[in-house]
Amino acid sequence: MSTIGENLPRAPAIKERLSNGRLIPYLLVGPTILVVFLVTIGPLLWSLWLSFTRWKPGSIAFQNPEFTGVENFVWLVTNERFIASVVNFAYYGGVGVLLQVALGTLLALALYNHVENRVLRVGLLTLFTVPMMYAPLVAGRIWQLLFLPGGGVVNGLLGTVGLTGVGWLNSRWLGLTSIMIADTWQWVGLPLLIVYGGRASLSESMYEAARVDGASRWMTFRRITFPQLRNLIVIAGLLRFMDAYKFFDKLFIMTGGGPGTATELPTYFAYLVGFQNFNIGQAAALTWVLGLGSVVTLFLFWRYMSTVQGGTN
Amino acid sequence: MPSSSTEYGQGEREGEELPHGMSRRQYVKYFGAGGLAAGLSSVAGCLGGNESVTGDGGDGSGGSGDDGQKNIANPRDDTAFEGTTLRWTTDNSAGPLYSMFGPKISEESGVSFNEGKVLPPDNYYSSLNSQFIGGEVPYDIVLLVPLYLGDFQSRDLFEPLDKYLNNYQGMQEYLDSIIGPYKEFYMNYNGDTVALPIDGDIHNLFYRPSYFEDQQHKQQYQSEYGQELRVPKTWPEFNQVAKYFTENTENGVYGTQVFGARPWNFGWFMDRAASRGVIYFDENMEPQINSEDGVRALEHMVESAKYAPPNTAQLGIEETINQWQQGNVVMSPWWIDLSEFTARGDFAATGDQGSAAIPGWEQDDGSIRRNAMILYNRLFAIPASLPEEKKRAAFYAIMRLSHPDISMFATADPYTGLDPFLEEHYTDEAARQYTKPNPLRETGEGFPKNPPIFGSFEQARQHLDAGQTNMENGFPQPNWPGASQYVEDFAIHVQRAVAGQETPKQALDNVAEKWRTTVDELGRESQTQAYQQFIEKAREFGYVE
Amino acid sequence: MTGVTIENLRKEYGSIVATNDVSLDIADGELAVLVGPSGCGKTTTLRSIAGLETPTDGTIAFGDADVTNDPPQDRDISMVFQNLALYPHMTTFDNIAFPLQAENNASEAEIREAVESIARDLDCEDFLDQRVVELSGGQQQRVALARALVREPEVFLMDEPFSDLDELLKRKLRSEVVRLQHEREITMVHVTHDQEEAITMGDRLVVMNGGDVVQMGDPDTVFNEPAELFVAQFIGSPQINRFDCTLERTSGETTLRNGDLDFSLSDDLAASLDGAGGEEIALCVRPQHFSWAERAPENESDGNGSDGDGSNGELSVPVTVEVIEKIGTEDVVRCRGPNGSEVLAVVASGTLDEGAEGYLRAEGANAHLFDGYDEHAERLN
Amino acid sequence: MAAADRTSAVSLLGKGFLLVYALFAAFPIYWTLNTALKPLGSINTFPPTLYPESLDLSSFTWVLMNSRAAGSIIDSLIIASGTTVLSVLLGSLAGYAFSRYGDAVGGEDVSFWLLSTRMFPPIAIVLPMFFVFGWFNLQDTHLGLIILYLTFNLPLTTWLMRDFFDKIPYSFEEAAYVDGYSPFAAFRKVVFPLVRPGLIATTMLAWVFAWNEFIFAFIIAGNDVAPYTTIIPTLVLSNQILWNRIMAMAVVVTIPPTLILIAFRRHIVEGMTLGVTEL
Repeated sequence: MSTIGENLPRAPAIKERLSNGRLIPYLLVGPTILVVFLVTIGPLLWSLWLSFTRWKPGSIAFQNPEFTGVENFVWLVTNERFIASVVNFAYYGGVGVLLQVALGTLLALALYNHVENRVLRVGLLTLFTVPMMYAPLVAGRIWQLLFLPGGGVVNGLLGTVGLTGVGWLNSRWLGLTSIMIADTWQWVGLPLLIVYGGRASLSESMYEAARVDGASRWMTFRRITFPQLRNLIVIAGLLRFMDAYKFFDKLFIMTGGGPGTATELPTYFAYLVGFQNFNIGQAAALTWVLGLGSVVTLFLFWRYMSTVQGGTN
Repeated sequence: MPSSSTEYGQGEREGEELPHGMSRRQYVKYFGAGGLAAGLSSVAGCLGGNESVTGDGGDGSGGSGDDGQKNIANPRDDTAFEGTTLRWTTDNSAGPLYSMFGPKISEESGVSFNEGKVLPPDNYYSSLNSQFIGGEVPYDIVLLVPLYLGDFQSRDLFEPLDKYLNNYQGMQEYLDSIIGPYKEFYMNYNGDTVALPIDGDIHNLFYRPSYFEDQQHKQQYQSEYGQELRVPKTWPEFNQVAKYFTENTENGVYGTQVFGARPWNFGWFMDRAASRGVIYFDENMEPQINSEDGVRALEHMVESAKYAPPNTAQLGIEETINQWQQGNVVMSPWWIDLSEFTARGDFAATGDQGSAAIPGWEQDDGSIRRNAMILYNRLFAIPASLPEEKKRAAFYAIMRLSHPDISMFATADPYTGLDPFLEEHYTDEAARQYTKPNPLRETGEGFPKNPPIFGSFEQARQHLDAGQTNMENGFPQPNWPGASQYVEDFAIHVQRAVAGQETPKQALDNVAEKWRTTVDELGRESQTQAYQQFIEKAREFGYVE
Repeated sequence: MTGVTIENLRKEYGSIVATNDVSLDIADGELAVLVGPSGCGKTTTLRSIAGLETPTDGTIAFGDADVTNDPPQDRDISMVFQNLALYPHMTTFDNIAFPLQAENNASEAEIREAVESIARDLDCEDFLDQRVVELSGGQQQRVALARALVREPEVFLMDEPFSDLDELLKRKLRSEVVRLQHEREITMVHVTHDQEEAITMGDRLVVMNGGDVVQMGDPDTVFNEPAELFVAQFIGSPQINRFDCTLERTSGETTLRNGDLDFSLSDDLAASLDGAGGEEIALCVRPQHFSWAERAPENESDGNGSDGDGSNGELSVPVTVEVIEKIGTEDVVRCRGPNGSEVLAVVASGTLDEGAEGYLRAEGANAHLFDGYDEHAERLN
Repeated sequence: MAAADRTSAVSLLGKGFLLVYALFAAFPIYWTLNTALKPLGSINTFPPTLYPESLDLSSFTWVLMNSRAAGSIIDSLIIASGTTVLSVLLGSLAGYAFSRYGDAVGGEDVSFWLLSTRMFPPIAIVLPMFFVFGWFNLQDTHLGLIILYLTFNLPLTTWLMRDFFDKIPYSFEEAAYVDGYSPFAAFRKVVFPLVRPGLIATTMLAWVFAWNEFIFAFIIAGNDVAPYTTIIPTLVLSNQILWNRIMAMAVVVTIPPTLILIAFRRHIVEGMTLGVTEL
């Protein structure tokens, strides 16, 4: 036995490995992986388990987690509020992100093409991006103030042109749209920055070539600018879309999901199920569905990034 | 401070002799007999009498800060709770209480208060609940709302207070003066007194006299509807007047407003529904909310929303106050303190507001049946998990705040949002207090000024009279365990109906459907039992037939 | 096709003057090469012709039509850019088709036909469907040429498109461009800093320096009769040998003295110095015009320099060979002259060894004399 | 000539669009300030008062002097700074390892997988953490939130630092090794100075994210610790929305991130777009 053992190559002692540096990468990465396991992966796995249980602590109904199989998921897909919130998510995530990206792209190009003065350009760029640095909650509060039904400045200004009584936050689609406006105000900077950066990296002589080739502005945009920025625009859209899964703060402060449950988005619904009804099992199921959705989006994003990068190399 | 220590001398000895409150004999007497007697007396008191069954303490109508104290005994001496700091939480309205009256209580007893925690009003229950779940209750005094009392108390979160009540003199008199429904529906859980009231909510109808007295409006209304323009007495008349003012006033002024935000919007529906005889469940826990009368009531509320500012389905406490202050609405059914908020500043509605009975429905005999919601209602409770010392200190604090010596001024202060809950609070003396600054406080954080609420005694009296009328024709909110779940679904669908997303019928049918599920989920048997108690009491008070 | 006339073109960028006062007349079907060191204004001139720059002053006309203020879209031009400026996201086909599609009046079939035809001419057929970013440098070059040529414009512009290519490819493409230009009789303006390229390609060279045109003419003229000292030094490879001399006239004999070196000039040359503004004369001899001699000319009396005899007017410089660079059938020899200066000569391959001592001799007729040492010094002979 | 006209028309259109949007973007910021400077009585009036008639600084005084408001800002500072220090420290180490020893530690896959945890809705994490924190008494503590904020900041800092390290060619370190420097010295003398701007940007960004966080704080914090985001929804005193104070608070709490954006714009942008773009 011992002879066999001695003939095998022995794993180098830790000290040895340290001295020739092979452990260093693991020592560097280790703490981060450990922390992520403790504060993220671990809790998520626990919540995955909870999603298969019925657990309503703090309610008069249930006290301890009770395994119920896929009951919570069945509840979820048959739940009218959840389905409505997914539809809202589709509207907010679809139209809202499209709006942000389209507006951001137009602003970026207008800024790049039509503002020659550098100071002015940097100033506008800063103005358009500074709301991104605000807490979403604060941005939501600001827009709630603007949208106040009576005495709110938006309705006040509309009143001076004879348009009164717009209930900005008082219906499903207008409410979601109002939130979308606030969110666009805050986040248009992200697609703007990405597109602006992309446009700045395009070769100027290519545009000169297009002019020499006789291309109109529209053709230049359609055939040259847009195709080359398309990847970045998609990336910006995906980045914003991933945030839509997490959208909470503005909704919380601006409509609270109301009227009724009209403007609820899945995360907000998850919060209510989890922390208002203390239906932890159901909330866990809901958040896992959401989490998987956003990870799938991220994966698409990743794949897209790799093909884009692969394509240009 | 020195003088009060001698006054409280008696109680101190009593407390020492009975470290855990009182003897068994006393306990049985006060708990068994007192509880029931108090209930009966309250009914009587509420209906106008001012009798006291036990009658063992001085003057029943007394409540002025100076002489009211003599009925209350300090447990030991003025430094009994020296070094004890109480941690408290409230919703926003009761926030300034501690800074207004805390110094006085500290002076009396040595107890002090921490900075406190104000929880967001729209999420008060869940914020509170999440803190209770996480482990120990991080507060010594918790502001409660009866809607959640059953939920919490089914988990025995709060300490029964009867033994502490018996530690002090004059408590029976104090308990007896608490207006009946508050005491019977909101303070008790399974026969225990688990909370003391700090607020007594009732809905009033508020209106702007300048509009109703305007000659041109009077004439125009007369010619349009063939009726006299007056503060409406019935709900159909209410909508007619609301419609008239919406159509015939300048931009931005509406006939009324509908409180649409969750969860309290259901109260505005019940204002209209209870007076049509609508109840939550029948004896077998079958939802009654979607009865034909219920649907008619909600249809009425949805119509009212047409004569209200935009977003009305989303408007909550602060927003509706704001609309009223800014003079954007001519009439508003609201909690009794709506007109108090205008005293905080120079608003359009300041000085131009009247109170009246909540409208009702005309009965076959020509009489009008009205039921105003007894909604929200703040109470103080003490977590059961506290050490005894803390509980005693905390009890002293909440008892003092609730006691007329302080609550007389708290309810008449425009910066508290607290409403009459004792019989004393409806007396002429109380009305006079509404015309004076609060003598128990200076200005401070959260109460920058100290104005009187009303300019004249007549105004104050009218305000309180309206409140008393409504109080006598009230209707209680759900309070049994699980109430918060019922109300959540209730509020969602009422809001949807007001926002036009569901027809009133659909909305109420949906509520009923959800409620059936909830009953099963929470346990049909225990729910039926709990609701029986509720409905029986409601019958005693004559709220249901 | 049309000619291009530029009159008094001036372009300033702020305080920087890119072109000072450029006037040019390029004939219809001519291949003009703008050549000069970087910063001489040649690219600005070209971009002005393209309409990519708006002149500060002056006019540009295509034939009789003044196009000075027309944007590039409205000028009938094609251009090959220095970095090619291909559209990286498009295929070869799309790149070539792009200018035709911009015109908006050709059918898809016509476009396809035109693209395929020019692709055949330029050997691009094999990669028509590939994205241009996947092509090699030479292939990309062809695509750029094809894109420019597909439309048969009035004026064809090229901005140093060959500068990044390897030598072989460069030569090949140059000749192809010239062939196409001749075949199609295109008016072409080509910009380069490479004088060799300029000489091999151009019908006419336009030598520019410091924002001005300093000489215009066919390559031979520019090579053999550089108008300014700058041109003499800029054109020709290896670079021309320059001797900064002082003029001495003694009793009918004219001598140019460069340190210890004296050049006695023939009568013809001496006569050309009459117009000289001062004593400072730059004498230049192209390395190609030197020939090797083992010994000094016969009438050499002292070893101090070439003693140009008035009658044969030959110039000679005593040198030591230091370095020999082989360039195919010829060698460039770098020699050390009497004053330590470097003198270059081109001789038949293998004739000399390093360390050899002897004389470099040139006929007087091959000397270029300039009025002063300044680069603007004008030619005297 | 026609084309030139078209060009200027398009340019005019572009400038007009920018002007309109600039007004739209600036107005809420202006209105925040305007509201903060008004007395409560002249807020929400009809028609709106477009500028404060007199400057009422009392709201700002309140934000800076009131113990609850100022205390919440201090709480936010403590938590944001604590979590930033931790996440930047750990994230830089891991980011360096991912960049330099990519294959040994799983390379892009692991770092991507780390980043993907950031994409889970925070509610998914706070739901179980709520109970875990209950057991460990971490609820309502600075440390609790500092730890919780690592869930979104650590993946971010790791990812960004990896990106920034990737941009420094490895040959720089190789050159330093050849010149006789130890790995540590090479890092300190060559890599660190080059990565410093990126490190600063990462730090600032992590700080801003933590500073602005709401949902974790809302659910986990309570009595003793209350970051400013949890205060803003409750600045409703005795049934009156104190818009002037809320907006004064908004002005105060947006100053640090605004200054950070202005000061570190170029690198911040790279971080905000997860390294997709540079300006």
